Amino acid sequence: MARGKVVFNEDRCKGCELCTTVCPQKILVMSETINKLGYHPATVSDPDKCTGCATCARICPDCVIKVYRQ
Amino acid sequence: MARGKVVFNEDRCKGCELCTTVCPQKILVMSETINKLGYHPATVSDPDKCTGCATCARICPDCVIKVYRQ
Amino acid sequence: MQHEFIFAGFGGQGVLLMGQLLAHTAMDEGKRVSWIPSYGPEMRGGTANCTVIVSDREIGSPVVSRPSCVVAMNLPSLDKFEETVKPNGVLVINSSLVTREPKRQDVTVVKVPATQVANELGNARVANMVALGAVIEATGVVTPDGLMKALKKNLPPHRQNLLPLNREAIEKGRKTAQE
Amino acid sequence: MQHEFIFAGFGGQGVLLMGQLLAHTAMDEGKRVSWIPSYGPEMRGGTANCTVIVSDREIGSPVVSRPSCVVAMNLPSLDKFEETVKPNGVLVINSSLVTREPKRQDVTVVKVPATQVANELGNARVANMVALGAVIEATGVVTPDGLMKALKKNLPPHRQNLLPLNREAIEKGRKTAQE
Amino acid sequence: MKLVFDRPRALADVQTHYCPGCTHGIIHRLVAEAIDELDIAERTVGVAPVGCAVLAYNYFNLDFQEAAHGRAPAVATGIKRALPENVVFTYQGDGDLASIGTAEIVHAANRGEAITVVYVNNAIYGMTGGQMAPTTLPDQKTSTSPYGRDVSSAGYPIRMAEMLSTLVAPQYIARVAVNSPANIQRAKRAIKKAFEIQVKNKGFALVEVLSTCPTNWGLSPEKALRWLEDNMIPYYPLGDFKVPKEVE
Amino acid sequence: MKLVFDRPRALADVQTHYCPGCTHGIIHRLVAEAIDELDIAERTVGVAPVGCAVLAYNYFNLDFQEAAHGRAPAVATGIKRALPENVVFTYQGDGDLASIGTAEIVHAANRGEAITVVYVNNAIYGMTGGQMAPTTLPDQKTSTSPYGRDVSSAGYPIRMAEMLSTLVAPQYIARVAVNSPANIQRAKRAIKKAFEIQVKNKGFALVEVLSTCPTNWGLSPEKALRWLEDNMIPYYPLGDFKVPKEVE
Amino acid sequence: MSEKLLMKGNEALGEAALQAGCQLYFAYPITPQSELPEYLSRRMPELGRVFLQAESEIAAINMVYGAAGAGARVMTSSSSPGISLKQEGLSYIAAAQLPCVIVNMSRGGPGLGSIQPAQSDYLQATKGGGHGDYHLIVLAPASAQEIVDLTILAFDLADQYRTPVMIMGDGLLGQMMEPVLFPDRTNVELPEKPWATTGRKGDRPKNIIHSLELQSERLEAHNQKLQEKYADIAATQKRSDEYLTEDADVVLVAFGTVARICRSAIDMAREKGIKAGLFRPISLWPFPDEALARLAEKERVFLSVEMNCGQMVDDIKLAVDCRRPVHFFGRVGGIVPSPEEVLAEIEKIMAGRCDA
Amino acid sequence: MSEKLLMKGNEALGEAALQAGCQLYFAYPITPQSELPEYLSRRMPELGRVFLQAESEIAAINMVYGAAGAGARVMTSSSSPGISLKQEGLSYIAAAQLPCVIVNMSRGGPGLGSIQPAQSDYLQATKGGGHGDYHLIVLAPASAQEIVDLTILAFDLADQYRTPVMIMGDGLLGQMMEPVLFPDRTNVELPEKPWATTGRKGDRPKNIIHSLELQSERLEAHNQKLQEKYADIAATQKRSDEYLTEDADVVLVAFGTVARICRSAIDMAREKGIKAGLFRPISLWPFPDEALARLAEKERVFLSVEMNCGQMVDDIKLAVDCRRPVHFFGRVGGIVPSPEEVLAEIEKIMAGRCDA
Ligand SMILES: Cc1ncc(C[n+]2csc(CCOP(=O)(O)OP(=O)(O)O)c2C)c(N)n1
Ligand SMILES: Cc1ncc(C[n+]2csc(CCOP(=O)(O)OP(=O)(O)O)c2C)c(N)n1
Ligand code: SF4
Ligand code: SF4
Ligand code: SF4
Ligand code: SF4
Ligand code: SF4
Ligand code: SF4
Ligand SMILES: [Mg+2]
Ligand SMILES: [Mg+2]
Repeated sequence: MARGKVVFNEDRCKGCELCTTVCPQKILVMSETINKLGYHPATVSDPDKCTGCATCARICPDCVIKVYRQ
Repeated sequence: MARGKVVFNEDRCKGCELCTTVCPQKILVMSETINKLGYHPATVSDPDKCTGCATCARICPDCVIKVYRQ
Repeated sequence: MQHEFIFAGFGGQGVLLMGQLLAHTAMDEGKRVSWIPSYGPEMRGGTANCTVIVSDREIGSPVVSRPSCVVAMNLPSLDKFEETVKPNGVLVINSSLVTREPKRQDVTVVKVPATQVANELGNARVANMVALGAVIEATGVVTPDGLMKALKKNLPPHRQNLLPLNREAIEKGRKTAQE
Repeated sequence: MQHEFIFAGFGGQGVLLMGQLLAHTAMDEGKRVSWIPSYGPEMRGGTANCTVIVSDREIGSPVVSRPSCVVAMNLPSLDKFEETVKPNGVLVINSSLVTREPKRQDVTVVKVPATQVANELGNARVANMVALGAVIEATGVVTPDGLMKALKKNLPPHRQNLLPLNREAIEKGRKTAQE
Repeated sequence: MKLVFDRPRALADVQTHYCPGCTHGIIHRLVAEAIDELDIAERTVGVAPVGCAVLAYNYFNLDFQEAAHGRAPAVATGIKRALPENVVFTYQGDGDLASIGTAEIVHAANRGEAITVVYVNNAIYGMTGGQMAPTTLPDQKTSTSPYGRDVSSAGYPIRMAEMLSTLVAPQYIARVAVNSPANIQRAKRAIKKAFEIQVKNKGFALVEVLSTCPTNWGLSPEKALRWLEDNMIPYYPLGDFKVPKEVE
Repeated sequence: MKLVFDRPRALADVQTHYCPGCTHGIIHRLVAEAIDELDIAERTVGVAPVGCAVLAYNYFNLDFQEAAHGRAPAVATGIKRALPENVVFTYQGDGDLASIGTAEIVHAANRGEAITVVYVNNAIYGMTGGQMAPTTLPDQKTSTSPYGRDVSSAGYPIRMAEMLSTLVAPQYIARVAVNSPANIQRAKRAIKKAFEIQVKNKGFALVEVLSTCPTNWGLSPEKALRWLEDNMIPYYPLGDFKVPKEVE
Repeated sequence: MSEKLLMKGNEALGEAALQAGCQLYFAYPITPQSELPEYLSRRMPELGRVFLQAESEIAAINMVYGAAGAGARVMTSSSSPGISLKQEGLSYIAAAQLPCVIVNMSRGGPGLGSIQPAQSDYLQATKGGGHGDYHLIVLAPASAQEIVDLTILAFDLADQYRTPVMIMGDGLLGQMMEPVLFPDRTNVELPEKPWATTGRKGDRPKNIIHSLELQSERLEAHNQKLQEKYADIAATQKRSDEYLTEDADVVLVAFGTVARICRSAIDMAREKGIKAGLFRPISLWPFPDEALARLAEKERVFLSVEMNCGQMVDDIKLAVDCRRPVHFFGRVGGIVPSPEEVLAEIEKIMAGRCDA
Repeated sequence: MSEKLLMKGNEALGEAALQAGCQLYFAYPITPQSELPEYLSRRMPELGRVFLQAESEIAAINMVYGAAGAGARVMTSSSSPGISLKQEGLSYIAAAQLPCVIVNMSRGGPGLGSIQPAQSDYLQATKGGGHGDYHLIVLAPASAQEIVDLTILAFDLADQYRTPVMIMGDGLLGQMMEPVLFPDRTNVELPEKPWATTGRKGDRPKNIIHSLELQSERLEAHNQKLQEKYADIAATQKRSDEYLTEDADVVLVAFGTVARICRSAIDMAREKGIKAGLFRPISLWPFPDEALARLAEKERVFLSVEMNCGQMVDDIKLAVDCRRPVHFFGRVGGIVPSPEEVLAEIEKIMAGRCDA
């Protein structure tokens, strides 16, 4: 089971990709879909690997990501 | 004979007394008379002792003093 | 005679350039012209549009509320400007991106799959030229020849290699409009 | 009834204070008053003067070009203001410092050796009070009593010890004017 | 699982107008976190002058004043002197603080005005479309330095943290960057300290934050972070320039 | 006997309006001497803002521009950029340069504007009648600090030479005083060097000159010199703060 | 206080501000208003209030903005060139609807000019020296007592309308000593300012002070709101004074210092049998046009006397609907016209009138 | 140059300045005039001239002062809030009689307002936003070609009268592209400037640029000299344009962008049989009152259309001597009125007129 969990407020994501570049687990990717703002939002490819380290959330300029940890 | 000579442009003197305080020979004094500006001008009390060092001229804020030296 | 255009689309679709090129062409053909961009709040993103007027006489208001021709390069643009076209005016639609049917019945609707055509030509960025080809065909505001000349004149030196591609895009656009 | 005074002299002679004290006195005696200093360029030195008006009714112009009384504490002041005194007005001169005779024949000239009297009293700075004594005597603009009261009221606490001296100066001034 | 990371309360739950990847958003969050942690939201007044962050009043759950370009330190002075028990901070850009507002920041600092200054240095005039700022790097191209900043005519990028540190009154002056998770954590600590100083010592504190402007730099957000690291940090060294004895 | 000391040619042979013993007069002479010695009078343009020295245009035999309060460095920039072959200097008071004109001096210095700045620090607003200046010493009484300068509210006297020395571009920054014949000679050398730098290197040079204001300090001219020595020099140390390699 | 005090105008202004509850004062030195900051630098610390000498006029007006936005009664003062520097700030303050008081003891201009009295900032003050459509309420006292009364009024109007109010004087009024009485204000309640940024306590929605409106429609709506406020002020706050206007053939129009000169000139004219009167605008904005229009109902001539090149003339012409001749006499550069000169001007006009 | 170029107004302005011999340009960024500094930052170095981004608007205007005093042709530009900051400097420049060109691409106000087009700095520009009695010549172009022509004229007038000249536009004019022709100026001789501070060479007496006059009499004399100059300018430099005014029953008065909107509205009105015409002030100061007065000789109504709250109305009333009705229609906050709205206003007025 995953040690952490990330929840995206998808419609606020501006698709800047910053979170994807810092995740130590390299589990964040850009989605194919387009959100309300017209951007491809970030999403988690492999939720099980998430450690809940919150690195992604810390770099997100738009407070898109909530992080849970055990 | 004096080694130096000071000439005062008396009417420009504002009587600030600064020259009198710096003359190494202590030969500058304030005159009793009043000049055009209404000030007691500085004057030399003992011209023979003047060394022409120009210390007085250098501190005079009003360019009152010309200095000659041998 | 006065033509009034609004070109509208996403920021990257080159709608401002499209309008400028039309203005250049008309100017060189001896017409009075004006071009104005929408210039919004000091911030980024979103949609862009510009207004072009081509006229035989001195141009009064450069701002147009009822254009004789609207070019909608995407859906939001159609939503925003469809209503403004003058009756009997022209509505050019980039049918590659605009999914819905226009509501207006009192205008000439020209559907151009501009993005698709451009992609077929190998460069999505010339969708604006495809649409522009359709525009001049549908409105007759300038001659195709004049447009080609203006295109050559206004492409910066390091872009002159793109001339054939742009020409082709315009031609394709004209063709669609003839259909 | 309106009295208009100009008090003039060197910067250090206390002419501004003299005018202020007169204004205070008149105010306390129920008159309308105004006082204005000459306020020159943003720089130092030279002469000073002030204008005081004492009136029974509202004061119009606080600036006076033809005063009813001029007090000249030195020669430049006489030179400057002698001509301005109203006919039948009063010209008070500090005769200790003013060497020439006044030219005006149509005014009451009061000569007070103010500086000399002050020196005799042991303090050159009260020359202004001597002159002021003469002024109130010659013009009757305020009562001697009122002036004494105002003097006491307006001397700052740490100067109250100078009260007797100032009083004497005023008295001496009044005497001279009576002569 | 516990919620371990969420939007701070002092940050309004609204969408910002910032460009994708613009680090103004990160800095906003750090400020809000500091305010939450010190529990001072109810007595904090923010001041944001014109600049990309002019709409900060919409983004913080705080009383706010908008200031004219460059004048935030004066506006903050007015507020702080009127309400000495309140916490007052400014959020200023580099064009704002280091160019038109030079006199105001120097003198607020020199007076030791008890305010907190968050100084966002992105080496450009963001809001107006990418003109040269006083902080633009040598040879950097902008819309008004099309041939690159020519230091012989336009002068050198100005290091405000260093300059202000020569003054007697300021209590805390530091420079941080938000180009990486680690630096963001450091930035967070510095910003919090700058607020703490106001709460405790009532002195002047300023944190210069190196920030990106992907749009006007013409770089992707990620490349912008790298450009910041490779170009800005060498010219603008990170660190504390002035630290109060008690808080050290 | 030879004439060994006379009024420099660049100084007009007129009476000044300065108060007796005010050292503005000495500084004027030093500037004029430097200009004479470098033989640059025919291409020098002076700029004096409002302040006691506003009438400097009457006192120098030079083309001159009067500047608005604080703006002399900007005015000088305009002149120098229009006439790069000319020598341009400003003559500014402490209220002028260190308060209202802070942004202008910081940025002229930062641009390395090739001008010479003579900065006359007398710790007071002389012309307007003795209000507190940014340079007024702690506890010093002035007409707007009647209880003495309270550093906790008004801040500390600002050391401009030190602050400007943190900038990259300036070539020469020094502080001198005119309180004694020896210091006057040093001041002379510094001012001359500041002009020389403009003539040779085309860089920014500033000399801060500690000066007296007997009138507003309420002291005799002689006591004022002593007050300067006893109070100002300890707070404003004399010396060179920035020296160009070549001219050193 | 009820004792009569002999005070300089500048000091009376300072004391009146204190009595009006002015809590903070920010300013930068400039002649001829220095007695005001000097007075307040002594008095405000005594009262535990804030005196702060700002680094510039621009800083001062922006400190005023901040403090006013925080809900305090606040004032700044300066003179002509310094007031020019405050124009951006004034436009912001008006736009953000912040109450405050600005004093302009104006001096001879343009440029550095001189420090002598002048009224050549009339247009700047009344037509908006800053950008955008806005107004200041501008009050022009003519005596020390009126300085006191109008200063207190200024603070009250500022709060009532959430608008900046300017007191417009000159060096003569500032330097002149006259007796003043301070009204008893112990029971005055200052208005609540629920909009002030004092910290968003509890669940009150946050307060924002701003003037940016990126959406044109909203900015237009904001402008309409401001214009309505100005209309309201114009409807209720016009102030003027008259002297012997009833039967006057020639009505002098003058404010501040010059109005007093005119009063003397009118007395002199009356002695010569010329029916002259004085109309004195006290509020320069809103200009008391209706009162002036009433005077214009009768056939008479108007003479504007100013210490400038005729800046008020157009306002007078508009007030009298161009129906009556409006003459002008002015002195500038710091020269105060004398009653004699004004009288001569009156005589000239009356002579010309007989000719006509 | 004689080829027609399609250019943005801001860029056309920059190029015209270059062709007019502008040697230095100092400014601070602000929307909506940024294309101007951006254009000049590319072009001026190419020509070996000086482009310098100043640290502030205040620094920029004072750099202009210095360079103008040194005899150079020099320009600055900004938009509303930035122009407010330049008011002290403008007063100094006018007082010291220095020739220069100032551009205001004005925007919605007051305060920070918006960046959309507006004309709400009309009073600031024409009545003097700074202190003291002075004027700027204010020129209001309505097309890119006129921007070119008036910019060149501005430099020439500035030198001819030794006075600052303002070009007043708005963001719309600045952003709009239109064809422009640049006149051939190769043979133009720039005037000598013997008064410039270029170094006191040989035995020419020193040149001084200043505005301080501590003696009131001299300051008054200086003011009189300025006033004479302004009278001279007013006598010769009023500029305006008319469109279908001959037989018009209703004359619209509008400048700049709005004048073009009005032109369209007039065409629409004519189509409906309403005789409407346009009077377009080109020089806002001096205001072309005589030409307007001539139109007022016939009985007609006037309608001022502005992007502000009616700032030009008083000038129109005064020009027509209050003899004709002067209506007003305006939009503010960055909203450009549409021809349709203006037409509706015309129709309302004409209807009202028939009723009356
Ligand atoms: C007096 C004035 N001058 C200029 C402007 C235009 N302006 C708005 S924001 C800004 C600067 C923005 O740069 P910065 O302060 O670095 O903030 P950023 O947008 O980069 O975060 C400027 C010049 C203005 N609004 N007011
Ligand atoms: C914009 C403006 N603000 C204020 C003034 C008033 N003023 C004239 S000179 C001066 C300062 C003088 O002090 P400083 O610069 O130290 O020169 P000093 O007279 O001491 O030599 C001031 C505040 C002014 N003329 N213009
Ligand atoms: S919390 Fe850590 S591991 Fe999980 S997605 Fe975010 S960065 Fe990756
Ligand atoms: S950092 Fe935030 S805004 Fe950027 S892609 Fe990731 S979730 Fe989206
Ligand atoms: S030259 Fe020297 S010795 Fe002679 S008077 Fe002057 S200071 Fe004294
Ligand atoms: S220093 Fe000069 S002004 Fe002073 S007393 Fe001596 S000669 Fe006179
Ligand atoms: S322009 Fe630059 S600073 Fe402004 S929001 Fe966009 S990226 Fe951020
Ligand atoms: S006031 Fe002070 S600085 Fe000015 S001239 Fe007098 S002594 Fe010198
Ligand atoms: Mg920035
Ligand atoms: Mg000083």
